[in-house]
Amino acid sequence: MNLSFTPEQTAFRHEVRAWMAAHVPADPLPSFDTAEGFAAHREWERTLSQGNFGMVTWPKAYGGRALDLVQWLIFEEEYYRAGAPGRVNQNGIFLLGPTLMEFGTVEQKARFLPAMAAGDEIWAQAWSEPQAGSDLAAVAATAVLDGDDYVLNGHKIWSSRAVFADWAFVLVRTEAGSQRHKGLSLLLMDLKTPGVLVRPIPQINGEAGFAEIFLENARVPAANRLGDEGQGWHVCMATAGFERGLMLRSPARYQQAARRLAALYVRHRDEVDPALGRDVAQAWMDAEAYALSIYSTACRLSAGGSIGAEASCNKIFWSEMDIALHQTALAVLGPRAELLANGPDAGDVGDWLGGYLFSLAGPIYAGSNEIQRNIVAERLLGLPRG
Amino acid sequence: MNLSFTPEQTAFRHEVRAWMAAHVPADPLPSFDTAEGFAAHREWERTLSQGNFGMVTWPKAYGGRALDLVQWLIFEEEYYRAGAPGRVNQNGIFLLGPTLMEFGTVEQKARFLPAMAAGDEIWAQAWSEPQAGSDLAAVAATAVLDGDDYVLNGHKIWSSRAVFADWAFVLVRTEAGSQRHKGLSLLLMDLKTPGVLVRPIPQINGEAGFAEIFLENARVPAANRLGDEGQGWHVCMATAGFERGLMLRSPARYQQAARRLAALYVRHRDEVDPALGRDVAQAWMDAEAYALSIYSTACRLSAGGSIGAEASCNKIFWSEMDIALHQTALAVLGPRAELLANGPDAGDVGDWLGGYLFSLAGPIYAGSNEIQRNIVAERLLGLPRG
Amino acid sequence: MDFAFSDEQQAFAEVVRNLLRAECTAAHLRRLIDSGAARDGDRWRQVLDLGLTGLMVPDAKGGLGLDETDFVLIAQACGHAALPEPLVEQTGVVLPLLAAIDHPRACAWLDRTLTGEVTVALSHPSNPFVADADTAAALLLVHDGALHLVESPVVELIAQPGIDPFRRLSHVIWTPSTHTLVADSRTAAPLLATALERGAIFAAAQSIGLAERSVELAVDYAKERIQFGKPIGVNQAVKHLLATAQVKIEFARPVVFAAAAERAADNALSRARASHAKLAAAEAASLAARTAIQVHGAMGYSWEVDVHFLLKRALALSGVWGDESFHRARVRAHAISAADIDHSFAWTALKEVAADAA
Amino acid sequence: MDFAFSDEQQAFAEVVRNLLRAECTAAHLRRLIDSGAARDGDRWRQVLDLGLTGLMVPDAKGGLGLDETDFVLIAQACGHAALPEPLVEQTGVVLPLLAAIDHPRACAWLDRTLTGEVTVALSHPSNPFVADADTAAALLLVHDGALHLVESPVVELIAQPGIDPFRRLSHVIWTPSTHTLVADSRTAAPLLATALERGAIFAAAQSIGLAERSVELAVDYAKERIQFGKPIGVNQAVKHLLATAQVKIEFARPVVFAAAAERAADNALSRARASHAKLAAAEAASLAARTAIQVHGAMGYSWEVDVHFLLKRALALSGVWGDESFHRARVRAHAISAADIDHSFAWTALKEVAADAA
Repeated sequence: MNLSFTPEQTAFRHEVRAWMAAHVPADPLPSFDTAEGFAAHREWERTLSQGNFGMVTWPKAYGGRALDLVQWLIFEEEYYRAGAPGRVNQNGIFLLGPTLMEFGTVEQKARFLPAMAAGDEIWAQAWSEPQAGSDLAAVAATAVLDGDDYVLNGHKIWSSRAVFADWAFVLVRTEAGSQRHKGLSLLLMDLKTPGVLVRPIPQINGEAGFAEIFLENARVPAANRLGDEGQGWHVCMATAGFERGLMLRSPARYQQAARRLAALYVRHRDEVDPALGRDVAQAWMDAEAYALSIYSTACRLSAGGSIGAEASCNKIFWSEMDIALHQTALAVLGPRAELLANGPDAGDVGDWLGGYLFSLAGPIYAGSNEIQRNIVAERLLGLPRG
Repeated sequence: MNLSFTPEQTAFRHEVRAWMAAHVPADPLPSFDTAEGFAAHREWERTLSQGNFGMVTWPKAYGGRALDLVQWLIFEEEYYRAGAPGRVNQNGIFLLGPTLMEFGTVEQKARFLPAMAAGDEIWAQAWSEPQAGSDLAAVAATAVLDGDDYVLNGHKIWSSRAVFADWAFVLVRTEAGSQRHKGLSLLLMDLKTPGVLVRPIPQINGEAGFAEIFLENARVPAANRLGDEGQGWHVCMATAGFERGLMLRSPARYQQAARRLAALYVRHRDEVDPALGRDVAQAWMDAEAYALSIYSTACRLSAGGSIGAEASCNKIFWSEMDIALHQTALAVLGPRAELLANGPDAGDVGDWLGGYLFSLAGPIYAGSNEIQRNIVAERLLGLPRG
Repeated sequence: MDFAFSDEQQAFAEVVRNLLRAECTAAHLRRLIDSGAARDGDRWRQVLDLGLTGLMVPDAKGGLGLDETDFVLIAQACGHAALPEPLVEQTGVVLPLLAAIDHPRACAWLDRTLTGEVTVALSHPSNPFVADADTAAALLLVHDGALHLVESPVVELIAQPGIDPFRRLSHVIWTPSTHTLVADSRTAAPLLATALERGAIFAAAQSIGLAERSVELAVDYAKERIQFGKPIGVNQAVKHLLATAQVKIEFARPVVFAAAAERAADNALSRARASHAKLAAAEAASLAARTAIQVHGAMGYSWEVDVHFLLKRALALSGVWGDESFHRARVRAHAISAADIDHSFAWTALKEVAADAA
Repeated sequence: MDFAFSDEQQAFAEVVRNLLRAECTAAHLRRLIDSGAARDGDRWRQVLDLGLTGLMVPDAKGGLGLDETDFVLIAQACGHAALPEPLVEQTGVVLPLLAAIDHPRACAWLDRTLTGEVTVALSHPSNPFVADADTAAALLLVHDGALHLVESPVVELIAQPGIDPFRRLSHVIWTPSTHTLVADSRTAAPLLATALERGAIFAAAQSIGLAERSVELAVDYAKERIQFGKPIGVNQAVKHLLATAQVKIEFARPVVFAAAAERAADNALSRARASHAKLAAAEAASLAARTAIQVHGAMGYSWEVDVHFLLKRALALSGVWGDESFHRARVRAHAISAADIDHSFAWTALKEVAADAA
């Protein structure tokens, strides 16, 4: 056990830091749930890619640098430290990308991964349906093989960023009359395909962060099936594992937030409940605990280990930490907490409020925390399924 | 709405206060889970009864004063304020007493209630069995009618204070082969009956606060059946309602504890985390909220209302408040929290530790909090049983 | 000791509830947002027609001469409906304050607000911004502790966008003068102190309403939404989340009612109680709204489900009329300042009876 | 950056685990209580025979010359077994302290403790009472900041009964003299400071073991106990209670390991980390023990079920080597003292690399 960084790791950190200092936009980009913001974030993805920072853990052949997970964490630390924009392509690079590398054909990898890393194609996830949320196996959208194409019909919903995205990975039932986890397949679908109608759904903040997708005889080439026919559930579960794994929620995000919270508290310390100092310290501890745990897992994975139900612990922990951290910030802001960040007298309120609203989605998406606790209890602790 | 007390209520308060000042033992009695302590507490029950304070809400005919629930709360406030001993007969006066008044025959009431109020007969509850805890309807102990007696066989467990008590109210299956809630009856049994073997079970603190009761052809007169044969479940549920209602956990207990906690905190304020002040204030708020809620319910009941699933809210609230309050006290005590109260250098540690251990039983007994939350969700909120 | 509302109090509240059930549905709220208007004029007229504006104004000044306990259930109903119009602050805070100012201009404006012809907005030192100033005909403003009454045309308002689409906040720029003065600082201080207590108690009452509504919406959804072949409400996890929120509500509600009943006593306990009410109700509203979002799943995070109106109002109310830090400090001071003497509910009551008798 | 234990470290810990699995079962604990003895002499002899006592004593002084990361898994194993004998404090705190005192009497006593012939108890200023003084042959005591080494026959011990039946606490009455002095206050201060860090980290490691054992016992029971015709572990309420406890453990464990690895750096971050480890592990142990009691129902509140041994040890450990207030203050100071500069895990590491390079 040695928690110091090697000279190579430190050199890489300096390289990222210097690049970010030179390239991160001075002002925050508009929200990527708006047309203007989406375009700006896509441009940022291209900038990243030009710096060869699109997805540093990927093989060089697909636009990556073949770095290990510890280097990935270092990259993320410098990314958040620099205040760089959110990754509009997160569903692609963090979820679909690793899944493609595991299940994709040579042709699929060559076709999709470089464009993904370059920010040229932004991906949305299209799994949920009105009657298939927590119960994903209730998926009803169908895909019937007709010649070299699947013909898709159905109704997908809660698809983040699909309003402006280029492609979607869609879970459909390819075996007619099949039940539950069987007979499903995962298809890669161009959102401009005729028969695909995307309708924005405003989120709690009024922005079109979600969409529903209506499929009416939309044709997707059979060559765009990811994995074997009927193996869709298996492929999706691997993706969900990546989602709960090390990618989606970097520790650096919370360490950065905890530091901003401490700074906010210090500025207002004399006006607020002294007990809020305990909450601020707790936020620091939680962010550090999360970082240490993720580093520990990264080292284990790099040494050939695997991640299982512990990933569900991660999901529960970061989502609850995120809410608590933002609640503390709102308590520090007191009567100014209700102000939107762009108001004339908003002062240093920042976007804690927006962050708080977003944090409320944490225990819901990527598998609700109720589902995650079931997984921890059943798979990690071995309690009976009942 | 008028939250001030009437002159009559205030006069009664003064009467109780004066009597308590004159009669409450100067030193705490030994634990009633020891033989010596049990005897001392029985003596205290007799003293109370001589002061006509055995159970002030009961009809005069049974040793009470026919006072209303608000007066009962006033009595309890003065009782805790005076630091009077715990009620060793609580299972009798708070649980069985009201049940007897609702379901008992004239003869049963006359036979049992005055002796209960006088402290002459101390009662234990004998419902649970090794395989029937949360699932009380799984009771297997049998009672077979033989002439004028029931003949009892079975194994009861977790019977508080049964080691030293005189009588027990026992839930048994009187209909052979009956299932679940049907065919049960509640019997009043002298613990000195031949065939009744009481074995103490040490509690977490080492004291014999629990017992198991082995029944081997123990004969109980049929006249001691409370309620109709086969109505045992119905009678028990009424008792459980009393248990969760206004009797078992007086608000005064927590108001007194919150005040003691505040005093402890004030003595040690300079040495401890300032955030503990928030926890101390929270304890005060919780105790007050509980008191106000109970007063509100008492007024409603006095006006002819009834108490239903809200009683489960009470159970959840007081049990969680009790743990939090004691945890705060232990945090204030810091490194001295592990000391037993009677140690030479214990100083002002008091019995917060013992209170903490006892508080951990709160979410378990009188129906676990998991069961109570089910009740709140299903009966108060109307969620489906599943 | 009587902890019950009178039949009359309950009937009053029921009238308001019935009106809001009909006129303040989520569909109404959405229409109001789309219209961009500050108020639904029709609804506000119907609310005014109930004749409640002067509920806490003395008889002698043309009001109903009632008190906080007569209004608390109505404020709770307004919270339940997330009413956009400023009934609670007008009736519960501004009009009684105007009525307490012994100045001819205050009397004149009181008469106009009593008819519902206009509203008057209050800039209270506890609140950094003024709510509903843009629709008010006049403003009560504080300068060096003194109260001034200023007509709207002579102030400049800088809008402050906030999270609640129905709360219109402003920063007010104005110039005090002897003409605008209606109460000097010595006279104003106790009036402003009372306004704070009332503001806090009625914000708490609204929060209880918001919390109750959140649980109702979640329960309705949990009964209907089918996953894994069953309504999600059969799951213990869902049941226990909602039961926990309900317990919070059950032990906040009586505190709010008691705070209303004790307000007039205007002593250390009544102030600690108001703070306790504000804290407990805000916590209940926040937990209930978050729980409702969680139970709704992704739906709960969408604009289409109504819970977000409740969440946003709860957020806004938690910081006004004293934020968490302010109220926790008041409660802590009370809880520990005299830890060795009787200072809880019943015991304090006793002391006061004793003091009265002496 | 390598967050893994070496094969050797894991093998060491496994040897201890195997011994304790065989020799420190709940049945052994109950026998020890019944015997009234302080230690199980057989077990203590076997533990000593493992040759671990000098693990953190330098080679030159007859030890193994290893560090905190080599002992932290062993301390965790001792917590898991609720071991009554003082292996953790002897090996993790007292012997390295003795080894660091440059005084012939300290050397002589170090030699005797290394063989396991005797134990030496430490009265540290952080702890109001001395653990295991009654079985120690000598005591390290502090007077005016200076360290004294005193043989047991010349001190008077006043027993202080505590909640953990296996922790024997004493108040020590003694007289310092020039003969007893082994380190003056200036020399002693850093040694005592290091002892505190080690005490806190290894108490945290034990707490992790206690927490893990609590969850294991509860899971075993929840799989076996039938109510309503099914094991109680099928209920979501039970599952979620245990999952919540497990999450606490998962995010306390790496903090404890990191605190061990960083201890030698002896800087602001390493001290904040030790405090974090102590707080997080104590919270995990407390929550896990309470959860285990809750899952066991009435059984959990009885002496017959083993959980109470874990609960009581957790209670005792939470207050020693710095209580909650002490450790929260250290973390808070670190978290806010330089809120605008880099002071977290990875960033601090970077600064140090930069400083080394400069």
